[in-house]
Parts: sequence; structure tokens; C-alpha cells
Amino acid sequence: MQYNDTVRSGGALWWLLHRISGLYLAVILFIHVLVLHVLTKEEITFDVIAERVSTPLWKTINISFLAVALAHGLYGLWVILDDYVHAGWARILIWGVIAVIALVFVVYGSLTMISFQYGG
Amino acid sequence: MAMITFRINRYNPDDERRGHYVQEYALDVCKGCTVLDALNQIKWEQDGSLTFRRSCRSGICGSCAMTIKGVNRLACETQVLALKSPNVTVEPMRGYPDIKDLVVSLDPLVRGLLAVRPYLITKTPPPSDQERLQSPEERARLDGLYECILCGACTSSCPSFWADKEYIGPHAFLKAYRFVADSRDEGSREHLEALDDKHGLWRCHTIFNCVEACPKDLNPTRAIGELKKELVRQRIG
Amino acid sequence: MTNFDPESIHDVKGVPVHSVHRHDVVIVGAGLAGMRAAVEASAEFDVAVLSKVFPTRSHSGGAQGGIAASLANEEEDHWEWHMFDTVKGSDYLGDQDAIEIMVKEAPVVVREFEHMGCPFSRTREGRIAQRKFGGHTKDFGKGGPILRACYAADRTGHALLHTLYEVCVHNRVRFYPEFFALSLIVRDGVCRGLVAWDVIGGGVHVFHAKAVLFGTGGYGQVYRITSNALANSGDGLSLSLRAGLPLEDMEFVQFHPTGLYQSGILVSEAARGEGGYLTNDKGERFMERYAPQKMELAPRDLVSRSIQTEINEGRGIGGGPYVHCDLRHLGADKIMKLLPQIHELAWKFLHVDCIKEPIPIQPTAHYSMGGIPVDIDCRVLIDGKSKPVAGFYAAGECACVSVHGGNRLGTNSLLEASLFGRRAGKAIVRFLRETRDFPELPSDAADAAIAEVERVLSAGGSESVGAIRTELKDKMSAGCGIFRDGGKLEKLAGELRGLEKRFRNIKIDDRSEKFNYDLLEAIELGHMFDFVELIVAGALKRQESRGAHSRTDFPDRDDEKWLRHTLAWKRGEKVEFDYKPVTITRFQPKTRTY
Amino acid sequence: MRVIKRYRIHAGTFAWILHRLSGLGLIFYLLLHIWVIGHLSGGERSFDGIMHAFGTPMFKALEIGLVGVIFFHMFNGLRITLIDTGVWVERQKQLFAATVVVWLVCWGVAAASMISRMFPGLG
Ligand SMILES: Cc1cc2nc3c(=O)[nH]c(=O)nc-3n(C[C@H](O)[C@H](O)[C@H](O)COP(=O)(O)OP(=O)(O)OC[C@H]3O[C@@H](n4cnc5c(N)ncnc54)[C@H](O)[C@@H]3O)c2cc1C
Ligand code: HEM
Ligand code: SF4
Ligand code: F3S
Ligand code: FES
Repeated sequence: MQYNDTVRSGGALWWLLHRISGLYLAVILFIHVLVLHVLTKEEITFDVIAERVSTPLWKTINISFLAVALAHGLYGLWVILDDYVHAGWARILIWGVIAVIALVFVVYGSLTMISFQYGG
Repeated sequence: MAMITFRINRYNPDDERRGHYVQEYALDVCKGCTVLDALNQIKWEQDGSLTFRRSCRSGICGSCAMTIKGVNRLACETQVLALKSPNVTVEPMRGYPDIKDLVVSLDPLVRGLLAVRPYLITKTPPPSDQERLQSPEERARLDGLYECILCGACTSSCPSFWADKEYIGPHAFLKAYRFVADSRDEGSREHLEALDDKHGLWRCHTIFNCVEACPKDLNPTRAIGELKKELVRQRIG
Repeated sequence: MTNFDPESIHDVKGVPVHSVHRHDVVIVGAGLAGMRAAVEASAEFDVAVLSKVFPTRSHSGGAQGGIAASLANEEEDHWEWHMFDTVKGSDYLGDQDAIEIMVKEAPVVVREFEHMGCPFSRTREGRIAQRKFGGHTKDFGKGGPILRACYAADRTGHALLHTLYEVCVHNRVRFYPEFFALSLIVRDGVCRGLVAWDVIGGGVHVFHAKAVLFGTGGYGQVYRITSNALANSGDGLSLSLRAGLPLEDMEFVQFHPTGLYQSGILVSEAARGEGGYLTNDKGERFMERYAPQKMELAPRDLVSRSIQTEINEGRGIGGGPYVHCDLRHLGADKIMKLLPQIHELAWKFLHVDCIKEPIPIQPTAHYSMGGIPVDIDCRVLIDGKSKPVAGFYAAGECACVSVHGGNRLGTNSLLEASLFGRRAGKAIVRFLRETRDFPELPSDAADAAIAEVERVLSAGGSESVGAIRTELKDKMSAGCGIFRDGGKLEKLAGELRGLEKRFRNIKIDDRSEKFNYDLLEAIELGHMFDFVELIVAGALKRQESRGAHSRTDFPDRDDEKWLRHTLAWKRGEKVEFDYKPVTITRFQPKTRTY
Repeated sequence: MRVIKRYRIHAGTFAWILHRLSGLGLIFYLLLHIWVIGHLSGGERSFDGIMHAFGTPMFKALEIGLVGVIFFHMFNGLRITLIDTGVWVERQKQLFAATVVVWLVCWGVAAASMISRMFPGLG
């Protein structure tokens, strides 16, 4: 039994980036949950969200969060599928699909963040 | 003394149609009797066709690893009465190709082992008429690594191995680290080469079944962690 | 002699011959002896190693204590001292030329193991650590115990065995794991190969070789209580006998004093070394009666005899066949720090917590001093004395060089197995350099083996192999154990003949070819019958007590008549004997007192 | 009878399965989340419309669950990273127990504050 070699599992670098992205997400998500669900006492309305989202700091944080979470999560998805899918063509297909999803969502999400203007 | 029912998973390669089936044997078991003693007694007194590997009877050769009550153990080290149950299920270790009854093929185990170049790699010749020096501290790093008896209990219990039959396996990772950690070894690149692969280290998800299964109380997961760090160091450093 | 053609005998009697393999060297046995030889020969030639168990499952891995060598890493030591101890330990039956070679080369062999990667324990200075072991002394026995046994914690055999396997892997030795040797092909004084059974796949395989080495290990399994692995059934001895070759000094069987009750699994000498007591049913430290000075630390054969005497005279625990090894007074701390392995063994195999309870122990059959007679280059001798079989070698526990004589010292057998394995490898290399062609393979090479397998697979009798083996083991323990006497031995010989008759009428439950241990256990039992007869007959002949051979009707050593090696053949139903002198060079026989 | 082979589930196996499931859940939630946030550009009305739908008790409960899942994946991910770096490998069982405790405590605190906000009268 020899699995197709066209799509390798991740190597050392991928593995390391998965941990680092996880750590980054841990920090951001902790803050996110803290700010949003614990510290914020008022009801979450458009105003509340929009006011925060439009500051430059939050914009950077959110965009990086978006990119890192997508990378971490989609790579995680690959890690799972990699365990069970051994046929070469299926692996290529999965890589393709995941890459497309990543691209679409990063672009879509970032556009949302950048173009957003409070009061606009 | 207690009457114990052994539910043994049987399989005869000459009778593929029947496939796997369970056969029960009842046996009077006394204090001190191990599962291997019981299996031998069944083989010698009730059914000579019952098949399992065994040799040393003392937990050092690694022949008798099998799944007893759902967990991989050495039959010769497992007291029947300590299992505290009137029924004892015995199955071949999962994940390896079945050969017959409780006997499985060791090929995946050996293949994984050979992949890590399991021998001391040196480049400087040893001093003549003298041993290489190694301090007790350096030697202590090999404790918990060199004791592996290659029983295969760890790899058989690993879900990553269930999913990938060519997974190199915790037993081989442990062996690789036994050499990487050896102050005399000069070939860590060679030992690690095969590990940075899709059947290699990255498939380990720190599930710890291997640690739970190891009858010698070794810790392949620790070895795996060290190897991962070593590989990262080599790749980015 | 027509040449062997697998096609022509294919399916002769329903047992297929699968293939003929050709290798310069074929080694049977993957213990220290076999694999050490393989390491040596594989540097230059194509080497195959067969083993009935996967290589690292060989019994050498069970050895705990150490391997002897006068490295003098810990304190002053000389090979002469080591030699004296070995000669004295052998009760002067050891051949001193072979012993001298062994003790002189020992440091080289141990250091080579280190170079190969063996994880020896270390001294502060980073050298190989050494510990004390029974019978090894300073200054020709005049000083106290000496630090001579090189060790890897209490897993020395394991560490050495795995190291050799690793080097064999590196040298690309061709392994045939789980191949069971069925017969040896010797014709006209030339060894031509052997026939083996593929355990996993089933089927007969013929191995055609220029040189064959046996490193098949011991035969402890012929005794009821033994420290040996279940695989130690002495196959090599029987195959050699069946090829018309003799065995040497078979009456010398070592019993270790402390085996776990019932299983015989070894409780290391360390238990007594650290201060454990031996007590009988009345709670007496009975060693007071036998060795008031050394008490529990008297030599192995003496302690074994003392324990057996207590048992025979009804002072075993509850009148049963065991006594106690009591560690409780050492306290939990000391036990867990110094004897953790023993604590674990007693717990795992007897369910006894030795901190709170004494450990039931009994003497256990441990080692065979005798075996296939070989010269110092491990060439097997057709006449047992000087004429070698071309291309047939033996080393390790199955061989008799003889370095252990009447009694082996602890840590000398790992040394013997690896050292003479290495010598055998070198001798084979020299032999092969001069031997261009493969010897001719006779056309009937596999017939005997096929017939044997066929006979067992179609056995339709009524006797159970397990029951006969159990009886054989019981009878050997009772009649040819620690104490022997003429009457009991003669009775035993008769009983064995009766058992062997029953053995011809066995039944078998498993008639398949794949992984059939039912078949192999029957074949092994046949092997045992072949050589136990020689043990018993040899013991009957040897009318003296020497080393491990202890005749109650002849309690003294008799150098006049018996300072000689026994050689025994099996010719038809009969056992034939011959004797050869002991080689004495440096140390004249003296009475052996400790 | 064919035997269905089982293997006893240890804490590590359990954690691994949960980590996988939570990771899977989170990635699909994230994709959904991005889509929802995308509706912010649609202006106040569409956003509040969706938030309204999510404001129902059922969605609030789901949200509390989500925080639990995030926290589990996060703390277990930290556990894995610790083990990878060689910390506490020998005491993995205790580490696992500690992870569960920290996870439950943090989840509890977050959930309590979320609930208290749902019912301002209680705060
Ligand atoms: C419990 C215990 C502890 C010991 N401790 C020590 C110690 O501390 N120090 C010391 O010096 N000695 C010790 N000894 C003795 C020592 O271990 C052995 O004498 C030595 O290891 C024998 O090595 P070997 O290579 O000759 O045989 P083994 O290691 O027994 O190997 C025999 C090989 O032959 C193979 N074989 C046998 N028959 C067949 C067949 N028919 N077909 C194919 N293959 C076959 C087997 O598979 C195996 O690979 C101890 C022995 C025991 C039992
Ligand atoms: C909160 C901080 C996070 C940390 C510390 C973290 C950590 C980790 C780690 C270490 C792994 C690797 C597990 C392995 O290889 O065995 C992992 C896997 C994974 N993570 Fe995260 N992660 C976090 C957040 C997220 C988020 C937000 C998502 C979803 C978008 C996510 C999705 C995944 C997936 C799908 C996997 C693969 C699961 C598997 O391999 O079984 N993670 N995470
Ligand atoms: S690590 Fe443990 S379980 Fe795995 S092969 Fe070695 S001894 Fe067996
Ligand atoms: S069980 Fe398997 S996944 Fe890793 S920690 Fe052990 S090798
Ligand atoms: S028989 Fe050797 S480990 Fe169990």
C-alpha cells in the first residue's frame, strides 16, 4: 500500500505554524470573549458593534484574527481529512477546495472590515 | 480459585468464510495465574488449536502482547484475578494484519522500525582498546527509551495507526529518539529523515493511547515531542 | 549424489516445499551467539539468520545481571583472576585453553558492544560500570568479591540483544524470523545446509549454505520448574544428534536457588545480596545449618542443594515444594530503591507484595553447561575430540567448548555466547575465503523433515502432547534434578522410555499449516526425548559429585576417574559413550571450598 | 459471529475526539460568522435583523455552548502545545484534569455573565 505522494501532509513548518496560530488565537479569542460577553454589559446592537469595529486598532486585530483563524481552522480541517483520505486525487481535490474557501473568505471578510464605516 | 470464562476471538486463515468468531473456554483459575498461564492451560488441556505467541513468560520478550478486556497488555504479566471479572475477553491486537487467532503480523512494526535507521550512527571512529566515554548523566537520558521490548502494544493502540497503516508508529519514534538522545550518536539527521513525512511524526495527535498501553511504562509521547522539536530546530534553525 | 530439485519432491507427502534459499552462511538462532556471529560474518559474506521467534524475542534478552570482563574500570582486575574464578567455578572440569581465550578476549568483546551502541551503565568517569557477582573474586580467590560484571541496569541481556539486532539491521543481515529449523543436512562429514519450517506461512524451506552455525540456546523447558523461556526446548541439540553427532557433558544442568514458586521465573541473586533471608516452614533461617559463615550468600549450587534438602525433608512451607525468601526486614524504602524489579516480579507473577509478605521461591532449572562439542573456533567435532565437520559451527548455550565445566559462574554465559559467537563468525569468514563452491545438496535433503511434519500433522492417536510434556518435565525434575542417585535415575530412564512410546501415539488438534504451534510443540517434544535420555544416562554413568551434578550415592568429587568430559551419541535406540580428557594448563584441581 | 473490535477509551482519546469535533465545529462556525459580519456592510437594518433572530433564548443558549466549545478547544489546544514542548508529559493525566477544571471554570464565569446580561433584573 503506497499512498499517492502528490499532496504531502504538513512538515515541521506547518506543524509549528499551527501551534503559533493556535497560541495567537488563544490570546485574541480570550480577549474577544472577555470584552464581548463578560465586560460588555449593554445589549449588543449595531451601534455597539459598529462603533468598536470602526477603530483602526480593532480593524487590524479583526483582520489578523480573521486570517489566522481561517488559516488555523482550515489547516486543521486538512489535518483531519489527511488522516482518513489516502487516495491521491481526493487529496488534491480537498487541497483545492480548502484553498478556494480560504481565499474567498479572507477576501470577503477583509473587504467587510476595511469598507466598514460607522455612520456610513 | 475462581471459575473464569475466557471469551477468545478466534480466526483461522484456512477458513476465511467463517472469519472471526468468539469461542468461550471456562477455566478454574487460582491466585498467581496469569492470562498466559490460562491460555497455555486451555491449549494444553482443552483445545490444542488455540494459537498465540509466547516465549519468555516474564514480560521481557514482547511476544504475548494482546488485547485483554479491551486494553493491550502482555498476557504473561496480567494476573487473571486482578482483572476482577468472571469474564475475560481476549482479542488479537488491533491494527495489525491478522494471522491466526491471537497472532498478528509484525510487518508494520518492523517496517516502522527500519524507517528510523534503528542503530547507532557514528562518524568519528571509536577509540581503540577503550570504550567511548559517556557520563552517567548522558547515559540517564536513555532511561525510559532503551527498555522497549518491541511488543507493539503502543502502535496497535494508536488511532493514527488505525487510520494510516503506514504510520511509522510510536514504537519507532521511541527508538529513533533513543538514538537521537544518545551522546555517542552522530546521525540524528538520518534517524529523523523518514519522520518528516506524511506517515511520520506529524500524524501523531498526542492521543497518549501508546503511553497507556505500554507494558514497560515507557513514554513514546515524550519522545515524539522531543523529536518534533528537534525536527523544527533542524528545519528552521 | 544427485542434486536437490525442489520440483521433484514437491508435495511428496502432502507437505509442499516452498523454496530453496542460498546463502553463504545460514545461522540458526538470533540470540547473542547467533547474532554476534552474523555481525562478524556479514561484513564480508551473505548471511541469513533463522529464528523460531522474532530475533529480539530470543532468550538472551531475559538475562539481567551482567556480562563478565576484567575491564578494571572500578577496581584492579586481571584476566588471570577471572580465569582462576572460572576454572574453580567449573569444579575443574572446564577446558583451560578455552577459558584462557575467553577471559583474555572478554574486555575486547565488551568494548565492542559499547562501540556498537549498547547502553551500558556508566561510572563517574564515563566508563562501563561493573558490579559484583557470585563466584567472582580478587586475587585468585584470596580477596573478597570483585566488581567485574558489566551491566546495563538490570537489563543487560536485553540491551546486548537489541544492540546486536540493530547492528544486524545495519549490516543488512537477511533475517528469516519465525522459521523453525527441522533438520540439518550433513553428509560425508560436510554440512550442506538445513531444512526449516516457515511458521507463519507454513511449508518447508531448504537452506543451501556453505557454512551453518547453531546458536540455538538452552533446554530448560525439559524441567518442570525453570527460568527458561518456553522456546528453550533444545532443538539444536537434537538436530545435531540426529545428524549423527555427539553431545558433551549433558549431565551438568545448573539450578538457580531462587525461582518464583510455580513459574520458576528468576529472582535475581541481588535479593540475597541485599540481605534477604531464606526461611523454612518453621521460620528458621535454615542456611545456618548448611553454610554458617556465608549463610544465604554461599554459592548457587550449595544454596540450591540446601533449599532442596529442606523441601525433601518436609520443611517446605506447609510441607509444600517451596521455601520463603523474606525481604520484609529490609523495609519498604530499601526494597523499592534497590530491588524494584524483584518487587515488580513478585507482584506481577505471584501477586505477592514482598514488602508485606515473604516471596515463595524454589530452585529453578537455569542453564545447561553441556552441549554440542566444539573446538575453540566453534567448529563442531564429529568425534567430539578433534575432527571437525566441514562447515558446521555452534556457539552459545547450545555448544560446549567447555568453559563452564561442571558449573557456570553468573555473567560468564552472556560472555561465552557473544565471545564465541564472534569467534565463530571470524572462523566462518576464514573458512569461506577458502571455499569457492556450495557443497552439493543431496536429492533427499528434505525428506526426513517432510516426513516428520507429515507424521505429526496426520497423527491420529489418543495421547495429548501437553500431558506428555508435563509428565516429562515432572519426571525430570523429580528424578534428575538437583540431587540424583543411581536408583532414581534408572527408574527415570525406564519411565522416559515408556513416555516416548506414548509419544508415538499422539493426537493433534490443529492440522493446518499456518502458524501451527500445536505442530511445533509436538516436534519440540520429540526433540526433548532425543536428548533427555543422554542427560539421564550421562548422570547415571558419572559416579561422582562435581559442580551442579550431585549424586547422593557418590557425594565426593573423583578426579581420578571422572576428571574427563562425557561424550554421548544416539545410535538407533542406544546411547553410546566416550570420554575425553580435560585440558588443564594453569590451575591444577584443588578441592572447591568457598 | 463477527467481532466488532473495540479499544478502551482513555482520557487522551476522549480529549482528542473532542478536540477534533470542536475544531470542526469552530471552523464551520467561523465561516458562518464571517458571512454574518459581512452583512454589516448591508447597514444597520440587516444587521439588527439578524441579531434579532440570534437574540432568541435558543440562540443565546447556543452562544453559551459556543463559548464552551471555544474554551475547550482553546485550553485543550494549550494543553497539546504544552505537551509538544515537553512540559508535563510525564504527568499527562494531571495535566488533562487541570485542563478540564480550567475549562469548566472559565466557561462557567463566561456563561454566568452572559446569563446575567440576558436577565438584567438579576444583575
Ligand atoms: C532468566 C535468566 C537470566 C540470565 N541471566 C544471565 C546473566 O545475568 N548473565 C549471564 O551471563 N547469563 C545469564 N543467563 C544465561 C544466558 O542468558 C544464556 O545462556 C545466553 O543468553 C544464551 O544465549 P544464546 O545465544 O546461546 O541462546 P538464546 O539467546 O537462547 O537464543 C537461542 C536462539 O535460537 C533460536 N532457536 C532455537 N531453536 C530453534 C529452531 N529449532 N529453529 C530456529 N531457531 C531456533 C531461538 O529462536 C533463539 O533465537 C540467564 C539466563 C536466564 C534464563
Ligand atoms: C483558541 C485558541 C486555539 C488554540 C490554542 C488552538 C490550538 C490547536 C492545536 C494545538 C491544534 C492541533 C491539534 C493536533 O494537531 O493534534 C488545533 C487543531 C485544530 N484547530 Fe485549533 N486552536 C484554537 C482555535 C481554533 C479555532 C478558532 C478554530 C476554528 C476556526 C480551530 C480549529 C481547529 C481544527 C479544525 C483543528 C484540527 C483538529 C485535529 O487535528 O484533530 N482552532 N488547534
Ligand atoms: S514502547 Fe512500550 S508498548 Fe511500544 S513496543 Fe516498546 S515496550 Fe511495547
Ligand atoms: S497514541 Fe498515537 S497519536 Fe501519538 S501520542 Fe501515541 S502516537
Ligand atoms: S511471553 Fe515474553 S513478554 Fe510475555
